[in-house]
Amino acid sequence: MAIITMREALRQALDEEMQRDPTVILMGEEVGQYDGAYKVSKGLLDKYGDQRVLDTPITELGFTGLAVGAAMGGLRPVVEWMTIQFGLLAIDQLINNAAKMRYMSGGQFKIPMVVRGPNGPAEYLSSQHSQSFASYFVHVPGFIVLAPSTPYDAKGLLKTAIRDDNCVIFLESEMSYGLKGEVPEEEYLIPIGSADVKRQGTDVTIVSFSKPVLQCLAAAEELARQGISAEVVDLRSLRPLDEETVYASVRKTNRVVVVDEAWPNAGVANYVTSLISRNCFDDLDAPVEEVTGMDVPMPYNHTLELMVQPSVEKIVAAAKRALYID
Amino acid sequence: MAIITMREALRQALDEEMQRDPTVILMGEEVGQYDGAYKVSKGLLDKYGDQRVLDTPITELGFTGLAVGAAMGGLRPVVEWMTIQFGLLAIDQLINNAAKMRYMSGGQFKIPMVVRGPNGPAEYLSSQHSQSFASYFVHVPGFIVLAPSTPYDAKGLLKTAIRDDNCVIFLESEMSYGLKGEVPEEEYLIPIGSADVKRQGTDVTIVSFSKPVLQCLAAAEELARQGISAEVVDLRSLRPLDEETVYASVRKTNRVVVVDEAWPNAGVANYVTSLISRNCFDDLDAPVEEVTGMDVPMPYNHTLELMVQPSVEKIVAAAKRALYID
Amino acid sequence: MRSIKGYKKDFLLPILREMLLVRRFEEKAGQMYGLRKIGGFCHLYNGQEAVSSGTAAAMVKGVDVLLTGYRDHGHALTMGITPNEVMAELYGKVTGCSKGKGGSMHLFSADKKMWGGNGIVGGQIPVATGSAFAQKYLKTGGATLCFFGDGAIHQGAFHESLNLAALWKLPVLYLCENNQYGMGTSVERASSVKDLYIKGQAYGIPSKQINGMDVIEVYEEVKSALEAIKRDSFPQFFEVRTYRYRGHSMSDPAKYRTKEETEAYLAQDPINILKDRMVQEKMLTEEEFQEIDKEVKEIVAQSVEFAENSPEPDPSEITTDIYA
Amino acid sequence: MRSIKGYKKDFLLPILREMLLVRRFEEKAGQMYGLRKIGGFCHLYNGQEAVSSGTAAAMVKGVDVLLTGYRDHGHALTMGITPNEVMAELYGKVTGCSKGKGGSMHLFSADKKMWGGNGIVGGQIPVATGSAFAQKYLKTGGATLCFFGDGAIHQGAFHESLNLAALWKLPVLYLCENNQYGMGTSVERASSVKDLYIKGQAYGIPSKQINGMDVIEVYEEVKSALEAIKRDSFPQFFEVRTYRYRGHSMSDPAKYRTKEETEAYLAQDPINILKDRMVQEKMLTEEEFQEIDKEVKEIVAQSVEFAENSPEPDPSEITTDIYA
Ligand SMILES: Cc1ncc(C[n+]2csc(CCOP(=O)(O)OP(=O)(O)O)c2C)c(N)n1
Ligand SMILES: Cc1ncc(C[n+]2csc(CCOP(=O)(O)OP(=O)(O)O)c2C)c(N)n1
Ligand SMILES: [Mg+2]
Ligand SMILES: [Mg+2]
Repeated sequence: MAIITMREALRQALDEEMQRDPTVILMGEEVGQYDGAYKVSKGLLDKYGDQRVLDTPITELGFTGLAVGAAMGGLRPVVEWMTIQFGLLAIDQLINNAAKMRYMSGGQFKIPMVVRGPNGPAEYLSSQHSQSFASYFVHVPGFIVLAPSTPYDAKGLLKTAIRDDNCVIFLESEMSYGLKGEVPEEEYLIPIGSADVKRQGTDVTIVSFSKPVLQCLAAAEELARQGISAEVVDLRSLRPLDEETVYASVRKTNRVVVVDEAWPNAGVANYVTSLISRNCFDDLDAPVEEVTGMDVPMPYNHTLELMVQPSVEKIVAAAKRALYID
Repeated sequence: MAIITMREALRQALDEEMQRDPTVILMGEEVGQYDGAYKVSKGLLDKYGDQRVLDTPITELGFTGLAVGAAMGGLRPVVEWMTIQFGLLAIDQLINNAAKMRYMSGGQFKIPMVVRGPNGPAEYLSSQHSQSFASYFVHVPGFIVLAPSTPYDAKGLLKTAIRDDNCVIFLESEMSYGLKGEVPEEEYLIPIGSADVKRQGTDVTIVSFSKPVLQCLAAAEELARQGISAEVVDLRSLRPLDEETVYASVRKTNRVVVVDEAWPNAGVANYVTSLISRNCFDDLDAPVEEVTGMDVPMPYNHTLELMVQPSVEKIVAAAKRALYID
Repeated sequence: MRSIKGYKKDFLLPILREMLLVRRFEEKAGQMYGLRKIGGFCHLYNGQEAVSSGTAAAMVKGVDVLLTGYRDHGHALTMGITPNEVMAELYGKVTGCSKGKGGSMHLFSADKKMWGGNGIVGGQIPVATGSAFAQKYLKTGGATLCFFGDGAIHQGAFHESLNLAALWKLPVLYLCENNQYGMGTSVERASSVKDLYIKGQAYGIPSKQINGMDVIEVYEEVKSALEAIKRDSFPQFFEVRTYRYRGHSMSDPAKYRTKEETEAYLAQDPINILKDRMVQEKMLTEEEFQEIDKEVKEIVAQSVEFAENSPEPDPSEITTDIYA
Repeated sequence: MRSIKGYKKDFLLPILREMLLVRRFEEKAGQMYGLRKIGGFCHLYNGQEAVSSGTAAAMVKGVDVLLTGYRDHGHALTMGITPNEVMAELYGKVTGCSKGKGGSMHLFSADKKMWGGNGIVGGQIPVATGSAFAQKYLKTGGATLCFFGDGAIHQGAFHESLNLAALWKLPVLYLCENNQYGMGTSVERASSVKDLYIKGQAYGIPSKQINGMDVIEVYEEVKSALEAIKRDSFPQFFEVRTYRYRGHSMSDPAKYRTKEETEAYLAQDPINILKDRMVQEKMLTEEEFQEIDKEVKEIVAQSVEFAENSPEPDPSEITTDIYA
């Protein structure tokens, strides 16, 4: 299999789906001439022209709402938000129109669109640019929410997302665009709603999604060195969430760490903890541990900003707490 | 004590604080000449004039951001969002400016403002007007989030909120404006961050906030008739959350029902469940039960819309499940 | 007032009849609301009928798309949703045009290209712009008509959409139904400029003000605008001056305006204007008009009966229509 | 180009020196970024110096408030934050003007009335409008200056704010620094109109286009605008034509524009323009200028030293400054 970057995997998914279906279009700030702020759409303007790859003005509300209408009208828009945090300006169009138009019309419309972009902290960007808003989308019925951690998952899921007839929120990570991984030459799709056990283990389950999955895998390595066998479950799909895969792992290990780089209160970590605590009550031998971003805005100073985020050390420590070690 | 409505309690709080401090201003759609869409600001325009009670154009982002700047400049704006859901249009100004300006500036500014309005379902309004977004604000450090259930709490908390030097999100409920309750003549304040045990009990703890607290109290009555003693904890303050009061109750009853009218996934109910499951692990004799709004957009049809929401029956049933009864 | 001389009775009578239908429908809806058969927000269209009927007459049915705000009963009816389906929707019945899930603010028909009904002030403006984008992309030959109120024009959504529509040359007609008030706030108290049509100029979009009480003017202006919009693939913007006779919604006594003001508008009632001129031009007699009114009232009465007798949606409907 | 005849050397020389300081500061910041002493987004101001210096000279210090976007180094320096404090902030040190928590995009000084530095395109526009509201309410006698880019003008925040400012007659000067590009997108590709100043007319706000490469023009126009704004308590809007020499941020090679275009702007460099005219008017010699440049470079070098030698914030800083 070819080893490619996350960026390239996403680009291939876009390219292949645009090739396959002429109603797929891509729009967003700098996606065309500039090849995308993070170069995910490299070369697509040249290949598909400016009717299908559209550089937008900096008007998130306007072009996101435009995409909703275009989806109702028979297109399959892929909207790039330069980062998910800028999408706060557009969230009304998604929540009140994209997620509800089908329901309010008694099923007369479908909204086949994808909104994608980097979510969560990057580096040296202070408080407005390093936030993770996964929970905002997970909260709302009508959305599908995907958050892959590897190039393989990213490509397979993005292709599925583009073919899906609903509004899919596709969360990427600025720090992962350069991440490399194996991706097959032949076409493949990954179904929505399926978690992936990224590492098998017996002593403790570590559940996460998106970029922190890598830290979880590193933590599992470290735990292995200390004689502890950790299973790492990558949710990949946050709405719908593959509860069965999570519970199966919990039933096996009886101990859980949930890792999410967002703030701790009312985030996705709480959602997963709540599910597990309620549905695996008799299987848990220890309280679920959560490793999240700290409950603070992101500071600019790099030492501080690293301290605020989940880390391999924090995950290892949480796993050991879950095992009542130390 | 006088028996007054929630609407009047809120009005008194606004009136008294505007009287007390000339830097307090009120702005929002229809708050002036129209006396407020729900008449909460009745008479305030006449009393304080149009420099302090400002009818705004329908531009939630604009006037909310304006309030942030006014707060930085030394005023204490109270912003009314006609409903919290319209505030989705303005959420960027709150999250990226109000909640972060102090941090990003290294502590140089304070943002003493209150954003208030009805949150959660009303009646016959379909999907765009009957949503509860408490979790969006609870998620973000920098905010204080209050959600009273009685006229007494509403008045005491709103007065405290207006005097507080931070951005306070004050969640009301359209269906509760007519609710009556005792409110003393003399001035009082309720501190931020203190939950209130609205009913003492020994068998099961029911935790909630805002309008559903009334259903919890009715459910406790019904449970009492069935020989079950339920304790009802009204959180009142969601950020900061009074964990100690909650845990004390759980340590007493060992069984918990969490009630929230919002959607189930990644909402405040999950937050509370996660806290309790992690911090009272050894005290719980049964899984925490959650009673929330269903995971669907709100239908217009009234029978259906009632079925979607928490009810006394659902809370009673959940409490009995927590007690392994039936 | 535009002359009706060039028009045949065949053309004018259905328009008159339709305006009357909308009027009688709204009166009945108000009445049923009073009887608590209908609940929630209910925004009546009385007084603005010339806008929806003039527009509908100028549109290519099944091709052109229409979106509006929550004050959508008039547009729903003139776009061809039947009174039965609209009334049943207000009742929340499964026979309603949105299966009882949308209600008064969310009247939809995908077939008839009535895309709702939006409860967020200004929320439909970007969506309509996207509809026009799809029409251009898919070469449907259609255009999109996007209605919103004088209150909605200040929302960022308006500004962002007009720039996009002009930049990308989209076939969309934006129509601001300026009925002088957004809830209790008059245009002068919400807008820093008196004439709203000038806002189109900031985007290089051809813009004009038209009289929304004259159905002929609305029809002629919309018709020629739609032709130009489709020919040139470029947006236009109309400020349509009109008036709502009733309060903002059923709970609003409309104390913020004077009796004189309301009476001045009643004196230029769009239905009376057309009727009087048709009578004057001998296209219509008073008796004929009464006959039509009777007919229309009957249709409306039947719609109530239909709604009353229709079943509630099954509880299983709660979880359908969320995902495709 | 405006004549400098009426001005004394005492007045002009500090302006020239300040523009040079900003230029040298930015060059150094870029260099330190290259050495990985600074990370993240770093948006340099080279080319736009006349805008911040002309404005600052026209403001009443300590009274008038200024807000801008993330391209804020120039404004921070001309508002009186020291090069040491700005450089230390870029380094993320506790001695920085935002204690190392804000960084390049968030340079603040409450004392100096520099209200940042905002990373959300257009996000500062409503906040600035609120600052003007407070100034009027509290009768401080001040006005607010709100800067934003040509890319930001399409955001709803601009539109909503201008309507509010005009409706409520607020003392605010909106200045669009039109440097021709928002990241890689030229004005023509983002805007349906060429001249951005016309957008003010949609709100009845006096608006004009000024040359942002001529510091004297900026100074004179801002000065008289501020006088009128304070006298009449009414907003104004300027489109300030300027150019950024560097890419959008440090990672942008700026391939979207031609060498010729950049050279044409370099030929009207704001620092050279003022310098040449001062030399011409015999207010300055080449040697004097070199002396100033040396001085300024020394200050900038010292700011690097200061930043390097300053301590990191204590980890306890993570949880402070969230709540008042
Ligand atoms: C974003 C948003 N803000 C506020 C409201 C509440 N609201 C509903 S209608 C309305 C007035 C709108 O007036 P206008 O646009 O003139 O339309 P009209 O009612 O006159 O048809 C308001 C403030 C809303 N539905 N959405
Ligand atoms: C709401 C939002 N959308 C997108 C971005 C990403 N972004 C940062 S700067 C920029 C370009 C802004 O251009 P302009 O307003 O012309 O300012 P300039 O950089 O030229 O000073 C973009 C798209 C952002 N920071 N905020
Ligand atoms: Mg109106
Ligand atoms: Mg620019």
